[in-house]
Amino acid sequence: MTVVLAIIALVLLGSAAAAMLSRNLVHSALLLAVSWLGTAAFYLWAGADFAAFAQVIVYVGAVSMVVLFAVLLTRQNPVGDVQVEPASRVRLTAALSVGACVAAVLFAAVVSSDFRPAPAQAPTATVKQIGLELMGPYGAALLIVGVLLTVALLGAIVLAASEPKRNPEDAP
Amino acid sequence: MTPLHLCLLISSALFCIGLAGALARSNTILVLLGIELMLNAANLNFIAFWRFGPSPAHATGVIFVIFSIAIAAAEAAVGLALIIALYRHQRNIRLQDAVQLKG
Amino acid sequence: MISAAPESFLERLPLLAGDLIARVVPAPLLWFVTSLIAIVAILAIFGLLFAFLTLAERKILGRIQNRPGPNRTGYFGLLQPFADGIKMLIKEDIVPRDADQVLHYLAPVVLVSLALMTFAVLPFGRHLVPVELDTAVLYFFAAGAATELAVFMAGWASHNKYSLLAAMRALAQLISYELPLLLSVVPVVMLAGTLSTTGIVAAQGGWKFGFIPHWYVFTPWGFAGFLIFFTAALAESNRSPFDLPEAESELIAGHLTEYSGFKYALFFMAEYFGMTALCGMGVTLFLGGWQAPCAFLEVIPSYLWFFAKLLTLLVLFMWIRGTLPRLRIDQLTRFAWKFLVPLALINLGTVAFWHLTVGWGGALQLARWALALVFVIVPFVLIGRRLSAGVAPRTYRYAP
Amino acid sequence: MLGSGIIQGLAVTAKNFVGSFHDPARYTTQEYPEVLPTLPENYRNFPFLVTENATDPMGTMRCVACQICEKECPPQCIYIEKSKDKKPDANGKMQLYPAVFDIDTSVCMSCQICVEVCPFDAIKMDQVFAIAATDRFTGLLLDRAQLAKPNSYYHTIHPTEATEVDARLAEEKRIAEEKAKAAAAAKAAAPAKALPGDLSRDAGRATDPGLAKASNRVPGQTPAGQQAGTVPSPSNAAGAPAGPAPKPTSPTMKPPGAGGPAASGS
Repeated sequence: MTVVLAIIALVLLGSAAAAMLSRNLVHSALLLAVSWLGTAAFYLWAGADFAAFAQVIVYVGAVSMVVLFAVLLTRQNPVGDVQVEPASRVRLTAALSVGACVAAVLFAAVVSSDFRPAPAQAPTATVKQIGLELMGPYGAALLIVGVLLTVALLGAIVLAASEPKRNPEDAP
Repeated sequence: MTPLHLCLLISSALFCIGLAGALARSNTILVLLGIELMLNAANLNFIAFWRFGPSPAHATGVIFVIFSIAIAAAEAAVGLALIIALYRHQRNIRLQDAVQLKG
Repeated sequence: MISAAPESFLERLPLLAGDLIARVVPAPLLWFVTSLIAIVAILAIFGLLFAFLTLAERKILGRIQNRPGPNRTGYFGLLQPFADGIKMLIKEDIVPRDADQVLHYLAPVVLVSLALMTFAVLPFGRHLVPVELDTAVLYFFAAGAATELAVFMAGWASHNKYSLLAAMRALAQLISYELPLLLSVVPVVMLAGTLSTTGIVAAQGGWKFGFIPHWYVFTPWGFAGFLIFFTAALAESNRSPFDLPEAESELIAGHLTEYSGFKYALFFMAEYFGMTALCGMGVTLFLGGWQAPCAFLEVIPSYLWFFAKLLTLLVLFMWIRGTLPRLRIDQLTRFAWKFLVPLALINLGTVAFWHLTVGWGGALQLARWALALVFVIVPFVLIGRRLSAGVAPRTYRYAP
Repeated sequence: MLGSGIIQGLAVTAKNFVGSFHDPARYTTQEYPEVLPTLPENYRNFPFLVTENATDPMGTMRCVACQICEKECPPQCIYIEKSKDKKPDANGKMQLYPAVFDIDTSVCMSCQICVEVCPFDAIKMDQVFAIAATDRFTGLLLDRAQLAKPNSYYHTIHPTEATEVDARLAEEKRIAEEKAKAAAAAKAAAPAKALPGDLSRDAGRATDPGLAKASNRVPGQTPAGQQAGTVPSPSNAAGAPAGPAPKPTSPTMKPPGAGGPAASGS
């Protein structure tokens, strides 16, 4: 149980750190996809199948695609690799120190807090249960999320669509 | 050291990686990805507390995660659209160059 | 399941095999051994199916073009797949100097493994499901969604402009068609009330008047959903007429350009695995899975019915490949966003209506069918007319 | 309605698919090594050397090693060496023969120019198309023995043309015999003046298309061959200067002579 968790954590944190350190943007995006898969594996480990597969579909299937598209569309140099200049030394030290401080605070908080021992039986969330709760107590939230997604989609289209005046033939 | 402690340590480590990445990198896409990582860390916490928490009868943690995933997807879509608009405007996506409010 | 008669020996064969394994293997190792056996069985059966599918495809395409297809290697060309395999194995594996070595190596491996993972939740027979999952449908599409990354990896890692173009096309195409694919599945999930594939198959059991099966494809919304699913599945598995990422005439095979030898064979394998898995999902969702079409045909074991339906769909894929020319990228995306997605959304409304009116009897039942048909056909005609406005019907000057 | 075209297309391909199993008009594939193709009579590929006699191909070759084809061959794939001695040909006349006659079929482009320039109908186009060898340098270099094929073979592959060629040769032979008789008669009358007159008359007749080849042959060889036994010394004396004589004239005389059989053959 703990061994599996350790492996998952290794993949998750390792790929996330590598993604943030990588100088190649495409490698970053792909490593992040691995890290998202690791998150999904964590959900599976915890018994939340539905969340795990939703995570894979949304993050690996859609968000990473959009990220890759953005990477390819915003290349400076259309033939070469997508390289990023390394962060400046000041910025890097500042970021690392802030990260380390936050990590220290969080770790201290986690370690010092005292949780009740977990129930012996792992909870199960069947699809039926999730569906009933989504449609019952969380119905309003579901509707709002739907509206939010629609607005986000429209907003993204408005932002990213090219100006129609530039070339009338390309207008959608 | 209960399993919950371990899970929370993992998620806080993930959060800090995302935070440091978002602060250190000057590429807008990487900053956005760092923010996504932080969101994921929060999701890990939801699941961990649902799994090892006191009252796991309801699927509350899972539902929170589902909503959070939906919002993260919306965020990614809008964020990347913004990046593309930024690129079209200034021909690069360095964060330091995006200093003008007026287009 | 409405089967009063005791199940035949062949039908219970998987159960008996499971019992035998449980008796031989010690309990702590049982899960390991059973899953290993399932994996090996899937690899063997679908590996062999892949081999003969390539042959069948070449034969069928040949016959469609009035030529015999491969018929030299072995009797009736039956050894051709193995000859091809040997050829692929002994070919030199060339990696471009500027390629991203790691990604170039990983892409085919990731693609094949993900394509194989999708088989885990398909119910091949009444007692023949590799993994029983509560969220099987979601799992299937999650594993399928990740394959797109592998295609992108292949295209990007080759460091070749054609491959990169193919990668971009693959991304655009797969994102576009993921949506109608999922939306066409939602009605089935709504009506069956479960995400588990065994539950969906069980919900389609039984016959009306003893010979009309309760498969979803025989309902108005189910037929529309099946068509949408089928079209999107064609696009998702990069099959003609949606094979833009590997368009050999425009992109010199796209992301496959810089692959040779066994890596190329792996890509080929992944394409066929993905196609087979999607067809299997289509069978499960719309064609009643392993259910027999008539009550008296239940003597034939359920897994044979599953494979018969699966092969029918695969042959349909090949038939379409032999018929339709490749689309342009703008036609492709427009077709997804302006035709399939709206239709799938309207279909969602139709199935809600169908579900609400399940209690209607007698003449009202006829009205229910008529209304549902109207809900399906009218949008199809209207949106189709709008989509093809100005381009169809086309007159071909040099064709009869 | 959208999709009707797709259904029509599917119907067409289904018809093709089913038709290819029972309709020979749709399924036209011939499986090559088992079912050899029936080549059209005018199919030509790679030259061969005609011999009069199937049992003794080397001895009865029509080729007299005049080397015109070697000179005319555009890709220069023919190599000929003249023999030092002479051997009697099919008509019994003493002739030079090719000691070496090689054609490099990896170079040959089957242009048929060698056939058109040959004044002796000795080289003709074959119908082989499936020559293959494991060694591209020597395997495809055909020598005299491989190139020599009997006239009967020529009759089987190009019957119409071969019949015409045979008829022409027979006609030439007849004319030559007549002329030889006339020459013999004339020589009997005035032996000293016969040969120059013969030559000038032949040169004049060479412009006549139908008899171009015949006239080519006549002065050089045929009468001499016919008379070889009877009047040896004058004909040999005439044959030596007359032998190379057709060469410079042959290019100008070739088109009508070559056009004749091709036009009538088709």
